[in-house]
Amino acid sequence: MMYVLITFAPLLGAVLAGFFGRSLGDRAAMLITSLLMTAAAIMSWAALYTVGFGHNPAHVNLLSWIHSGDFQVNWALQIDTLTAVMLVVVNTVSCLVHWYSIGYMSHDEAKARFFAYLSLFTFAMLMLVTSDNFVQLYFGWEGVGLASYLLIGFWYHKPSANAAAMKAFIVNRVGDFGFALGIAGIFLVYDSVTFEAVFSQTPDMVEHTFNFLGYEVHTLTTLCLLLFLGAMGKSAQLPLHTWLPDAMEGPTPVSALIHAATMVTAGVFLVARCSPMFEYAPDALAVVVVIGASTAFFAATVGLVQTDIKRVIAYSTCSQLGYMFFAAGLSAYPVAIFHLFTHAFFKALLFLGAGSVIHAVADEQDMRKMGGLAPHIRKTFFMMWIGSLALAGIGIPGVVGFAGFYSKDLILESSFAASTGLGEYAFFMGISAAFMTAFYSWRLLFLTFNGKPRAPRETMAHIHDSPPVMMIPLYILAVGAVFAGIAFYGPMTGHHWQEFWGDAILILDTNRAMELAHDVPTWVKWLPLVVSVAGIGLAWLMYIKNTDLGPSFARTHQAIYQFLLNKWYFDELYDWIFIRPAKALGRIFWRIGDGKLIDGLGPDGISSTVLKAARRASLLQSGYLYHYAFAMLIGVAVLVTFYFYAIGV
Amino acid sequence: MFAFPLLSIVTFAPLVGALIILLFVRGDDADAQKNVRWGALFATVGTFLLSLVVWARFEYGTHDLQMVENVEWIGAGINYSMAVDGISLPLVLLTTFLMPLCILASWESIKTRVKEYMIAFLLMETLMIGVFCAQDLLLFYLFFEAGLIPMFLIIGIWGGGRRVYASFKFFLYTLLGSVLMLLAILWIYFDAGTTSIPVLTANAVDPDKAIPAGIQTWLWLAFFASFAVKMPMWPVHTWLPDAHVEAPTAGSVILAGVLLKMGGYGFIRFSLPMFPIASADFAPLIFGMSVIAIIYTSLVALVQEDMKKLIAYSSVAHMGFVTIGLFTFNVQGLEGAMFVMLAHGLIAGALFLCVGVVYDRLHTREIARYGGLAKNMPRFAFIFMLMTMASVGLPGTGGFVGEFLVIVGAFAANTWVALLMTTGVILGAAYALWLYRRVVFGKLEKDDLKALTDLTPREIMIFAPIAVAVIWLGVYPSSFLDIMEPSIVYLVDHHNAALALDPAALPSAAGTVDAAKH
Amino acid sequence: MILPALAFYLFATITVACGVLVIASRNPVHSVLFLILAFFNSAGLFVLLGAEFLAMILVIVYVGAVAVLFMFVVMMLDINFVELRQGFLQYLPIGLLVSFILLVEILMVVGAWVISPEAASVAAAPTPDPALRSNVAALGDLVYTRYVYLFQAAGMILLVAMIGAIVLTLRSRPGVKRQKISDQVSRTRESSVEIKKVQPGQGV
Amino acid sequence: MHDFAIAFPEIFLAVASMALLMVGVFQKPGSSSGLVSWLGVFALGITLILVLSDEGRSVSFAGLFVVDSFARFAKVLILIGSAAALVMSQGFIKREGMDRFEYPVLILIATLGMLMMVSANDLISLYMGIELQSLPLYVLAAFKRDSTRTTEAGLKYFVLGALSSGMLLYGCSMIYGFTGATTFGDIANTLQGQEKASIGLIIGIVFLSAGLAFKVSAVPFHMWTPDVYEGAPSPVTAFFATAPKVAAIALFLRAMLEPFGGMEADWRQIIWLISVLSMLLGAFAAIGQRNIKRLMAYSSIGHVGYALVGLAAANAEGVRGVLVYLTIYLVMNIGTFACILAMRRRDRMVESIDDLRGLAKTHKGMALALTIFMFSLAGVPPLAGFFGKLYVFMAAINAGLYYLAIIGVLASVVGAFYYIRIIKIMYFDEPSEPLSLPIGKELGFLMTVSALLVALFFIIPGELVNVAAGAADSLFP
Amino acid sequence: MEIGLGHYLTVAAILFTLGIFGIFMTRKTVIIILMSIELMLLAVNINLVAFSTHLNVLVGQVFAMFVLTVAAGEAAIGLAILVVYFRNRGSIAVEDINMMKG
Repeated sequence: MMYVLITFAPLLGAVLAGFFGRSLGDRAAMLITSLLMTAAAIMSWAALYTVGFGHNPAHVNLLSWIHSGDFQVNWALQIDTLTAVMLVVVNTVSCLVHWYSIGYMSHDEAKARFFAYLSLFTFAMLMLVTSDNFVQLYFGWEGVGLASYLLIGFWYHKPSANAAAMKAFIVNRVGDFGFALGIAGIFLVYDSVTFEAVFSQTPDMVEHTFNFLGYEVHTLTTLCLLLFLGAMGKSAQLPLHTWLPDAMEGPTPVSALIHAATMVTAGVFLVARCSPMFEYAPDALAVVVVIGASTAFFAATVGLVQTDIKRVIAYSTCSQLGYMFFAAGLSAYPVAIFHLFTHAFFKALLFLGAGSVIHAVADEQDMRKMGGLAPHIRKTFFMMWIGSLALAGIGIPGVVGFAGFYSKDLILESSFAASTGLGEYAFFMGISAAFMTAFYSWRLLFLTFNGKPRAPRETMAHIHDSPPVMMIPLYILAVGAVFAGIAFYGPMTGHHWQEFWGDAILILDTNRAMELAHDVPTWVKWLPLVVSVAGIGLAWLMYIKNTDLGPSFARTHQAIYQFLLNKWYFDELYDWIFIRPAKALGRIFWRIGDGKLIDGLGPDGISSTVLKAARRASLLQSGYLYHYAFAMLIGVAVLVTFYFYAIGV
Repeated sequence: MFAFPLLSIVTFAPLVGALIILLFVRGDDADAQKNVRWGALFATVGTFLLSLVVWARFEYGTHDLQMVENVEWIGAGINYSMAVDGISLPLVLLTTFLMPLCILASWESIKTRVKEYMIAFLLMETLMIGVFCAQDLLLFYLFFEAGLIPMFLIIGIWGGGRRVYASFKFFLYTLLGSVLMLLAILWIYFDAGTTSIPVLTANAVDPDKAIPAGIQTWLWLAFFASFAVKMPMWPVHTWLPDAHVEAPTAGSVILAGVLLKMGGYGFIRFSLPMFPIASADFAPLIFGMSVIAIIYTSLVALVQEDMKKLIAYSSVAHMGFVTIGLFTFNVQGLEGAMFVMLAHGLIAGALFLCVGVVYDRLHTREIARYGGLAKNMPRFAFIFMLMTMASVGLPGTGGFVGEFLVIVGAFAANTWVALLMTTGVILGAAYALWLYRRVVFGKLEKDDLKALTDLTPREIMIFAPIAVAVIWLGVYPSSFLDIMEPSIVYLVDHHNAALALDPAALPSAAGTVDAAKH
Repeated sequence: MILPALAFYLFATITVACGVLVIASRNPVHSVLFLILAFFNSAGLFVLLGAEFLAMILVIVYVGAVAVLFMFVVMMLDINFVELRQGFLQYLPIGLLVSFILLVEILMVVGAWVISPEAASVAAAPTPDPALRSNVAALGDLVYTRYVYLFQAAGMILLVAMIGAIVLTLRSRPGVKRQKISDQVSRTRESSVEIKKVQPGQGV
Repeated sequence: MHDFAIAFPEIFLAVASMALLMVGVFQKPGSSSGLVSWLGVFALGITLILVLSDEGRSVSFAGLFVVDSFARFAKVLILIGSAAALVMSQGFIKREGMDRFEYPVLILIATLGMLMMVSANDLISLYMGIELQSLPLYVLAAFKRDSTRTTEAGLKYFVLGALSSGMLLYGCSMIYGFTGATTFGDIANTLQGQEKASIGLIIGIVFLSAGLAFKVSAVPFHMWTPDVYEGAPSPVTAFFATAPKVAAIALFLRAMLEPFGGMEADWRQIIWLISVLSMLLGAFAAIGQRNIKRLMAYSSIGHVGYALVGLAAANAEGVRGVLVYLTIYLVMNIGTFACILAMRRRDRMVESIDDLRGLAKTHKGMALALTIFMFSLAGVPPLAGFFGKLYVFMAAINAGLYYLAIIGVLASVVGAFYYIRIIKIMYFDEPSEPLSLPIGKELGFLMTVSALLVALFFIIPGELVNVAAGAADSLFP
Repeated sequence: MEIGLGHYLTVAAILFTLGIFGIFMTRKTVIIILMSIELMLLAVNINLVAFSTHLNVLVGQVFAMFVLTVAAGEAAIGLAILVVYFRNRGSIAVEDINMMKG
């Protein structure tokens, strides 16, 4: 019952706020949704305790859904440790974001709508994580997509917001395309789409092949790759990452909730959830590693030069998701989820902090127009530091560190420990990204809070810290960003990880990257810290010590700078490959295909031919008596002649 | 148990309403118009309630025809025969459900010749229900074709600027498609000595009576000509955008909601069970055409400037899903196809109603004229969003279940088809959101748009049932899947049994022709 | 035996020649005259075939009535013969082609004629021996008994022809005065004479 | 006297027409033809009763005359058609200066000719029947003798009719020569033993069918039809389009099936060809027409094509189909022409299709009726016209004439175009100057009855079909 | 030499085709067409009588007799129509009979 409440409280909130927001009033709508979320969050922690530590997974069947032949899907809640962890992440962040938004959105007109969307999103996310089958997962998957679309486009009068919302939805759809096919394939192979049935049969499928697109392919690899395509879309991995930075057009709490802490991690969740399948598809895992590591690197490079405060964080998210994926790809699923868990706290903190900054400087997001804010908003400044430290993974190996330190270092150590080519690639990429992460995080801090104020004077005059309703969530998140690592490092990724995770995650005995990660050489343990500190140092050098260094570097290496600034030209590339041809084709099909060819040869062509024939037929009727007689006589002559030949006289 | 002809009553109830209006309402003044509207509303609502009685009496878990009526009609094996099974009942319900909404949608937008308009609609309803209930080929054909008359008049009299072109195109195109089917029906009649659909279906698995493969091909093609146009499938779809654009709102709703479904229903009721071998042989053709339809028309929809045209093209794409599902010959595909028909009937209908809402206010369907409606029409924006998302196939709405089942079914049949058709999911999102963005989102700048008012209570009454139904279909599709399941399973088994017949044991082609002659 | 043959060739040749001239003459009057000649010669052929009665009515009915009717019409309709001479023969080639093909085909058929054995058996009205019963009498036997139905029908047809001709051409011209004897006879004093008193000095 | 008893309806009609002629002659000069007309309708009604009072098959007059259920079926249609034409003419002939008592008398005599045609059992009675029908029709076509168009129509009809008679007779002479008989039964007997038809006979059949095809106005012997339909006075056109058509097609059926029933493989091609050509021409040439009577002429050519499909099938289903078709066609045409005759504006007849513009707003009832007729003529279910086509195509399919059937249905789609164009003009266009009201009691009655028959036929089509099937069987003993 | 049926039929055939040819030679009045038709009827009659004689069946002659009768009636009506037409139009030239076409 608790689980049902956890899941449906947000839906209740969404419905109340959405449909009755007007009659309830904004304040009531906000309070109701936030309180319901708070309740859900508290219950989630209880759930984590029951399931994760009490080893008491649950399964609740709600309602039959799609029953079509063997295709049997129910609405159900499956609560195992993986779900519980996700419940905690989702509900906690969501709850905090709700409260935060009360302050953040205080000047907006459509508060009830915003809260309805937030709660709706939360509900969809919960359906995603509690699903016991692929289809309900897909429901949640698409549901969060919808909510994301609505929230990104929340300020619908802004064309850029609309474009970003559409982009998010459609790019996600590309991923869903694979996901849907994957589910279809799973049904074809397993005759079922419930996790239990599928995962229990998987060990028998190791050798199984099936025909896909005319090729005989390894079943599990194919299916896993199709599922992973979905994960790539949702988690903004290369090359489907383009929507995430644009999604920053949405209100900042949304970015914190959806585009940092929860929705984008759904892909990681999916891979972890399907670990029993991925484990038997090493090729698919390899792809996951490559994509993850590459994204971690790529996003970090782009993050280096962005000027929009939220975009920097967005790329950092993208990059961190890459970490999670390659961890999962190396069979270190618990580590990936652990990073997901810690990342949720510090990234939400960073976003909400950024939101607080933006709130302070009258909705300005360009860092070039900030600077010198630290004295005015000390609390926010402090929170941002904590977030950045956690993000950069600062901590002393073997002693103590911020949340990110535990999870991120463990990922890098796992990749080293995998001691394969892929592992090395991932390690190298991860270390580079760690350096860059530290650099751009402090670049952000320095540009925003230090140096001379670059904002207009009247703005500077009004700068003040946010109200408590916004700051308290920050504090709570900060607590998470500091302590989540220490607290859960052991249970989640320690030697007894299996006890915690139960049956939720499967790692074959052959894949020992995570086990071995604890025993890597010392230099590996220290390296991340070193590069992070180096990154911080470089940022200090460029943005505090010698502010000319950056611009001059950009000038001298214009090509690289532009390349990075334009995000490796992915958007332009897609525009050229997909969007323009699609529109051109559409126009060609419409005007030429439908208009000229089908209608021209078909109905219109035939009708004009018929009209011409009709005119000719009328001309035959000349009005002359003798023509009429000719017709008769010739007709008879033709018939007679025909019979002469037909009968052959 | 009950001898009274429930199905006939449902079928002809609207006609009785039409007759009452025709005979008892005189004049064309405001009072008379009011009476006509209320009369039509009562008739359609009554029909809907009656159809609910049919549903209540429907026995789940069997593929047998139910509520069978059989009355001597023309004689010699051609009878007036009505019944429902799991395939027809949902479509009957769809029809009766949409009709009152159509009447309501025309409440104020139709100001001229109200009486004729309502009579045409009521007549249309009778014919549509008849199509789905008829269990005799000729009776089916009668209902099927007769529908052209009222629709032709609806488009032609109450339509938009190019209504003449559109109505002629609609009429002649669909007529052309179906006349060949008539010939095939006649051939079948001589071959089997009856036009009873259950008998003919059963014949397909009888080694002595099954139609030889070579002839099945021709018959299949003849039926195909009709259903493909009606669906419509690419490349015979071009009548649809024109007809949709020019028809009055309620006409578009009926066109998209029910008329297109007749094609799919035809496939599932005739082509599949009666010509199983040909159906299996032609499945690749269908797949090819459907995949092209999905991608092609989605791309075309992407560049439309007229709202209704965009939705019309999207209908073609959705019908592509239906045809693919039908020819996968597995339970998921077929049920998916049925479900897409059902859901699309509601969703496309609702989308046309949405267009109608703004058209009634501004009298233009040009997308560029709109923008920013979310500001002053939030209820409308919500409904439109819901329907857009349902059209896109968002899980939780009716649009998802069918589409997904079709993908599942198609994957089992042919992965290429599944792959290509799933691109339609992406493109579908693109054009639907693009439409939504341009109409509802954006800045509210134009002055005439600022003056637009949100949905009236009457309009809410139209949309609310559809919205509820769309969600219902998405959340608890079992209520309809359970109706279909036995019939579909039976159909699939029947199909496999027919294919399993030893080809050599079938009577030769020549022999059957001779048999038909004598 | 040579005489009937000679007669046949004579009649046949003239008939055909007249036929050619009927269509070839530029003056319709000539055409009618050649038509009459053709009828006369075919009557000769009929005689050769033993159909004396038909020969007779061909001359009497056809020449005497129909052809003369043609003549009346041709003469009555004041046709501008000069204009008619400028005829156009643009359809001559196709006419030649069609007629030639048909002629050849019919002649081939005619050559293939054999009396079928079944034909004799079903003969409905065998011709009686001319020596016993003359052609006229034999026809009379048939027409008034066996074919009385057709005879009556022919009567109706002639009635129609009469009605038709009258209905189409009879015109009662309002300006023309006709003598109506019955009217004259039935005139009475009362209807004809009116006595009026004339007041002096006022006039009628 | 048994022979005469069999032909009693015909004899009655002949006597009645002559009696009416007397009535007309001895009426006061200048009095209206109304009395004669209504008496004529009455006479037709009596004849109808007489026709129906007989049953079974009987041959009389030495095999010249046959009465069987086929003939009775056709006669009933003919009498109904003639009566309807006579009723329809009432208003028109009074207004248009054709008010002469000969008019009903000629219609009666033509009807007599038609009755003889359908009862003909011999080449000679066939010819006499045709002529007795044709001669009054020639006169009727030119009946409005001071109109150039009308007389031109009469002239064209007559000249071509005479030519067709010539061809028909030539064909008869060949058939007679090659079989030795003129009676249908005897011809059939003669041909029974022959394994291969002689070419002479076939040429005879070709010429015969050419002559008959002229009477039914099938392509390429149709050329008179549009001009005559347009030129002849409207009620005469209505008459042309109904009863004579029925008679000619019935005669065509009998003349092909009774004597040559055993050799349908030899003559089927002729019928096939003229049927296809008629369907196509009827569909195409009508599209460009502006005059509604001319349009109906092409329409009738097309419909004859469909009816001939049934003949091409040359089986009992085919004949049944043709009879059903003819019945429905008759009703549709009576209705349609009732509408055409109601087209008056300021008391002058108008014939242009454009004059119907916006009719649905000014004359709702008439527009509805005409809509029903047009959809029915187009063959759209569930109207009666659909069933007509259904049964002939059924026969064609049964006989394996697939191409014929396919061409037929495709032509019907093209043909549908011009029928629905009329509907478009009535319903979609804005009215010009409205037509006059009222439309007249007789016309209104005919319109209503035919519209109801056409619209509601689908409820019990079985009855008619069964009767037609019985009639058809009498041609296939 | 024996004059057989073939000879008569040939004459008839020639006359018939002359009639047909005459129609194609329409440079003149309608009357010529009517006369051509009379030629065709004459050919028919020769055919009928010849067949009748050679088949030894009298029906042919009866047929020919009725043909003659009917043709007379036909001619009467035809010429009446012609006269009426001439009164209206003042011409019977074939190319003038062209009010209606299409």
